[in-house]
Amino acid sequence: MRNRASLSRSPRSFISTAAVVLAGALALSAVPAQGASTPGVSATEIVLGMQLPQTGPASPGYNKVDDAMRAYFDYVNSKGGVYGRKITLVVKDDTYKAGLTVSTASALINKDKVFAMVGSVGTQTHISVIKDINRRGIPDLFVNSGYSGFYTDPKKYPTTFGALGTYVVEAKILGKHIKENFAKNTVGIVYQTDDFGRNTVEGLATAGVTFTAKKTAATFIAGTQGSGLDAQMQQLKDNNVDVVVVGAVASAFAAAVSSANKIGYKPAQWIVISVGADATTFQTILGARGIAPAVSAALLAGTISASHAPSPGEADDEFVKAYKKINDEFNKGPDKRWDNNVLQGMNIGYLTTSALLGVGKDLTRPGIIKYVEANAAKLPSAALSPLGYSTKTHEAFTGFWIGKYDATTVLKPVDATRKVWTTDSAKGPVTELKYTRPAIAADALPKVG
Amino acid sequence: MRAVSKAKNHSIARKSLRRTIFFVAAILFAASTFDAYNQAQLAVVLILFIGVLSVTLLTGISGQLSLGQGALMAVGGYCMALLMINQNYSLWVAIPLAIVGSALAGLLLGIAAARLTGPYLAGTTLVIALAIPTLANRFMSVLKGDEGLPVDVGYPPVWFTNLFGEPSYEQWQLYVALPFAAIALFLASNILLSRTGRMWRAIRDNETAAALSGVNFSRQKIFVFVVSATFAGLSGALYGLRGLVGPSVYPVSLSLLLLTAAVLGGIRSIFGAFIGTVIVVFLPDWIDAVLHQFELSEQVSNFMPALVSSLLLILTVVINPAGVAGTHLHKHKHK
Amino acid sequence: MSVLAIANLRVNFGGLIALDDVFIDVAPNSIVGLIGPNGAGKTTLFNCISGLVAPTSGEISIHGKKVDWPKSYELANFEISRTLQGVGLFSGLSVIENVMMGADKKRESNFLKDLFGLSAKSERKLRAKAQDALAWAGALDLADKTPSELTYPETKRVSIARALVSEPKILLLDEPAAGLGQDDIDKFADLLRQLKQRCAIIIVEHHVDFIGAISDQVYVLNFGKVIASGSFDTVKRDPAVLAAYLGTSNQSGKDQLGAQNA
Amino acid sequence: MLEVKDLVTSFGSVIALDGVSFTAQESKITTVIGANGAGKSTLLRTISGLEHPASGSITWSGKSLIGMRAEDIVRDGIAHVPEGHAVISELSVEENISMGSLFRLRKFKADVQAAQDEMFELFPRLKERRKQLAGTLSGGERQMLAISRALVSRPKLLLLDEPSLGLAPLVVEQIIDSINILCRTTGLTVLLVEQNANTALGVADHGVLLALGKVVADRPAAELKADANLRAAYLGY
Amino acid sequence: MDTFLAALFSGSSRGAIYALVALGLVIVWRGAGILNYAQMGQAMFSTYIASTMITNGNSYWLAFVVAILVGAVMGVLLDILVMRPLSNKKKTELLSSESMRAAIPVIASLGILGALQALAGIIWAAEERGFPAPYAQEGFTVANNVMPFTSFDVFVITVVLSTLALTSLFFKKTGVGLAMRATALNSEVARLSGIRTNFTRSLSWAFSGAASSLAGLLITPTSNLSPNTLDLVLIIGFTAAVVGGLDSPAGAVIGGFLVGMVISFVSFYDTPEDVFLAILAVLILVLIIRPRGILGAKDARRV
Repeated sequence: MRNRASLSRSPRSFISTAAVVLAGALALSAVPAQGASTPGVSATEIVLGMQLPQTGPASPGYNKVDDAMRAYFDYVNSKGGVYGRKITLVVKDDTYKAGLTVSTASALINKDKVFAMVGSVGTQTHISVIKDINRRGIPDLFVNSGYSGFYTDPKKYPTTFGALGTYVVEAKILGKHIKENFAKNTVGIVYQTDDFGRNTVEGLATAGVTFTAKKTAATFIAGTQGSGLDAQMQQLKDNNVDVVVVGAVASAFAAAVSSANKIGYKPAQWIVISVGADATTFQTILGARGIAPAVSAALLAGTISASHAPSPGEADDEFVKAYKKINDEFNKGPDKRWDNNVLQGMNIGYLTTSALLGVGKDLTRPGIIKYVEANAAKLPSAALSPLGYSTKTHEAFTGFWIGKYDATTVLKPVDATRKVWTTDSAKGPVTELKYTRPAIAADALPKVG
Repeated sequence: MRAVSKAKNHSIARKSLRRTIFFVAAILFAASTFDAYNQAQLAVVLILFIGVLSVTLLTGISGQLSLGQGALMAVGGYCMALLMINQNYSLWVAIPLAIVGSALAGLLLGIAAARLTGPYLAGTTLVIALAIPTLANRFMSVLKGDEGLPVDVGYPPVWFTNLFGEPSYEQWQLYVALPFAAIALFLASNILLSRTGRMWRAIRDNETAAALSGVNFSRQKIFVFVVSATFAGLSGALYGLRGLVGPSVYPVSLSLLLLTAAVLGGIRSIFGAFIGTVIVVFLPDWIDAVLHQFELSEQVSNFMPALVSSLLLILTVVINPAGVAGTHLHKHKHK
Repeated sequence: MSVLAIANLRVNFGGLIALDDVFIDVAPNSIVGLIGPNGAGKTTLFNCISGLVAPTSGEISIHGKKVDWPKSYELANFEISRTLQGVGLFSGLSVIENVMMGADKKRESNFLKDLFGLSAKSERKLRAKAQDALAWAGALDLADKTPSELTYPETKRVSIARALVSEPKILLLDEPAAGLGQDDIDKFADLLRQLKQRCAIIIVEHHVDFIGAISDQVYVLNFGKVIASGSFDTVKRDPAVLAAYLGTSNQSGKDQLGAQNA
Repeated sequence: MLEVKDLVTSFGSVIALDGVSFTAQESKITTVIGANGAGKSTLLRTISGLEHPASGSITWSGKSLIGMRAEDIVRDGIAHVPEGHAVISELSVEENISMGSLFRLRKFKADVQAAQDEMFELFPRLKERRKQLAGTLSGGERQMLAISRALVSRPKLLLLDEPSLGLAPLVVEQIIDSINILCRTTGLTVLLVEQNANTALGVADHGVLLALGKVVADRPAAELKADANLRAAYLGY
Repeated sequence: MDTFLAALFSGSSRGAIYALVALGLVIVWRGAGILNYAQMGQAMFSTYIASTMITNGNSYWLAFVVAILVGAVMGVLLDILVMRPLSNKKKTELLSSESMRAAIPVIASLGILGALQALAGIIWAAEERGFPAPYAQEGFTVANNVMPFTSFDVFVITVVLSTLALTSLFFKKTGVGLAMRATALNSEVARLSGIRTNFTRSLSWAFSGAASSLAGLLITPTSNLSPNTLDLVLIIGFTAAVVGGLDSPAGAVIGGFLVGMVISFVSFYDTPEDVFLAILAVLILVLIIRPRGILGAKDARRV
């Protein structure tokens, strides 16, 4: 039998009780305003956060970036850290599901109390948290996404800075090359149906490239494609396309080449956006299909791509040399094979260290944002163009050079001497960039501040 | 001939209200002891709880197994986001309208599903869960493809801050989700305590006998889909309000997560739905806390939550299919 | 005027003729027994009346009016109630809830009322009705149990309470005595005689004695056909019936009939 | 000899067999009669291992059958033809028959072939239809097929559940006759369940009358047949 | 014309694999009344084992055989460890409702799928990898045109068709096959005929496991291998099985080829992006027009 008293209580008393409970709980739960000290920074440590797909269909390749970054930070720490503070990188796996990214971001911010977010990977996933991160004033540095929407309006996202050239910039520069060199050819494109693929198409169109055949690589990135790219390649072949542009990830490029190979389709020229042109991934996937490295290297040879940094295959580049050495010594990830992703991770580690050194001992969130925005020129890296940060844009590298893979899977400049081109993410012209990259120090640590 | 009725005069609404108030009080108390991260997680629990309730109603109460509730959540999310972005509606207006949208989707799905049973229904809804998100790319100009539609809960209104002080962003997420979760709980409890719930359970147990009791079960089964879709749609709208409405927010795995939560907690009980949600949301953190003591590679620790929750699901089904809440709770005893 | 009349009913399952030219006529406040060997088509006839099997052809009149064959969920509207062979209680509902399922003829609550928890009054009414029915069937003390906790005779009582609670004018009972002990059967017969005052009853039953004791009218089915009808006493002497029951050809059936009477 | 002692079988709260005891002599036909719901089928199902008794014992030639699975009981020489011409309608006549001897195939290949031929001899109509699907047969033919399926396993004891169900009287006669001949010529022990008491008692040596899960009479068949009172009380006519 | 032929070729080699997947689903569905959502998880797992063997220098064919055996063993384990205990479970109140009894194995198989994927992630990382084909993936030349039809496709179609033929012979001509069919159709009569139904049922699981592992081995050379890559294959296989009739092995084969063609023609003539929607449309169309599939048994619903 139930308690009669509780049964006979009037509804009003319930509501008032509820109100009291509610108010009481609210009062209890009000959290005091943020303390004076900067989160994630202590006398001995700087905690940085990063989220990326470490597992799941979208993870391949990208899941090496964090290990490379951590390897570089470990190297810095082994040299005494930044002003005595060791850098700790907390990495969260969001499996490329935006619903989860919100939670991992919250964990980094609230649980791990990171000072800044560094090098996060992914466009869709980052969209889901970028507003919150910016609202909280948390530095959102060196984001691994070429989506121009993040960077071109600093008023909207004042704390977010990129780590790649935007897809549009790269596509415009490649587009100029296509216009100049393949004017008489029939051009077709296979692209991913997301921001990356579409921005690429948009950039190429801005540069005046017209496509005879435009084919989507479907939701290739979701790892759910059923039959490689047979259908797309067949259609390009049917349209007599002899210059194929690939605006998709490396596994899609590998699939496209296999599919083309299968139907005896030999386009005169493959042109691949840098994200998809990673030689190691290309060779690994084909290798597992039983294609010998020599054969896959031959398949890759002649492919045109662009890059903002030296090719990982340029063994005598001083940055490549230094990074490679650190990678060999410090990378504890499951797959530390030297490639574009590792190079990118190392470079973000280097840039982050530069920025932390540049701000000085007194490390605050607004401080580092202001410093990075104002001192892009003081932050050189392996990249062959300077950072493009300013109060007007937070795009990272606006310079790309165009190369062609040789028989040893090294991207070699198409011009006799390497020419770097630059442009903006809007309608601006493509011009040549004159930039001399400062040398790397003997200890491979940035010398700033 | 007439036996004297000994039933107590008690109102169903009042009983549900009592549950709801207890629930709200418990949440607020828990929130007050939580740090910001766990407050945000608690908000996720509240949001997904509504989605799990949709599974409880559909599968536990009326016996129709759907693996596509995530698709209905997506419908709710997209409706809301489109209204907020294109029409500038506030979320308090957009959400109820979004619920109507998802109810319509539920009606279509229910009409298709009414002919299906068991594995046919499960498989078809799974295909739906997979196919619906691809519409985002099909209707690029409106639905914005993979990038999706960014929305969020915004800031609390002035009267709120005047009354209760400035909440943190996490708290505000929680306070937005709480009334909806409370309403969902209240309504679900009402349904279960009255004729409608009894009718649905009767259909689940024996369609023929239900029909002989005057229940048009094929119509009711469609109707359950509609009701379940409103819950899923609400949950999906709130889930989208965490930052983004897009295909990667409502993947197939979300549908399976809802089902896992419902089964772990107890597929026939509201309490079970809540417990199950708490388990699936906090499990990764608990596992993290345990694994932290061991030096495990990223590879292992990343997959551990999925492994543990899958094993829990199998064990629950094999050992105690009634879940944590057990079966006794759905015997609505009236004393 | 009859409360229920069926004429020329024919049911085909694939190529198989389950019922052939079956007729039946039920007077108000009477008990009609349907007997026949296993597989004769008795339950199929019930299923036709209650909308579970679609007839190939045939007419049905209920309460003197010719109507379309009712759908199963419309039975309640025609004031017809049916028990199922093997009981058919809802395993996930308590006993009182089971009976309440049968009680809600007038639909006093609707979904919106239920949704907002405002159907307590109609629930109370339903509950009171269900309690009455349970009390009448002598099962009030079982109200809060689940069907799995009941003994077999108890489940029978509950299923009858569920059928009766809607106060039907026509009650279809499918093998109500199966599995009951002799005591229970006697009690049950009394119960039915009382019930006759309120409604017409049609019973499918194997227990021939029981049918003989209570029926006003008996129809005997064999191989989907009505082979005899009338009062039990006349029917039981019918050679065709004896043949059907004793399982011999007509000639030897007659012999045995003689032997039996001797 | 089949010996059943104090057998209790229940389904949840429903007690179907309530302390049943009787014996069936070798090479004789024993019939179990009773009204619908008396527990006759349950008795056969419990003997053949389809149901598991709550208590009591069943021994066959001195070996206890309790706890054995149905598929192993068949291997001990007990074949069960369940109610309702249990054949597999999607399989051909031949397949249905050979199914019953699959487990003997490895050891007694020649005998299996012989047994199948015997069945076609016993029921020539099946031979005509050997390639047809069982589902296309008439009720009587199906019953014959079900019995054949059981007999090819070369049982010592045949459990036969309502072979007359839904069949025309002439067919019933034919089937019962076949069983009778088999029993008399091969020494097969038969336990026959029938609702149709007169037919059953006509061929049986011994009769067991079941009511509400209890044995109420266990006597020679002729005696049982003559007892009009008993029949009136328990069979209803 | 080229595109048409290309679509036809691509559809037939894909369709063969989907037929295999559907066959695996149908065999377990008939044998145990369970739709095994974990099937392609098992295939993924055994393909990973094969991949690891090949990387460690074993021959393709050894890995091929081992993967198929592993698939079979996993099927049996699944039956013995999870599904059999489930079906032997006492009918509690929860399990007494028909709908719940049907739902529970589905949920269990989803749990197994999740566990297998997580385990594969732990063992082999999430890294996408390729899987070799035993024969060249270079198309034949037909009338001066290279068709997307390779020696490997010939291999796929040959292997699948001979597997289907052998399976059908096995079921039709052997005693064990008859026993398995009998168990699937009516397990009580089967038991009364002395057939050890637990054994034959496990055999169905083994069969289905082997068939889906074979499908995994045949499909991964054209779509890479990762813990999730075979999920879609299961969905397509399910659609194929439903289109053909869930209880008809022959229907599964027809359904597989049919769905393969639909997918191929949608990819070639429309865009691969619409494949999911096309599958959904086919599925719903079939369920509305012919709910039991092309060759499925008539709905024999009795009261």
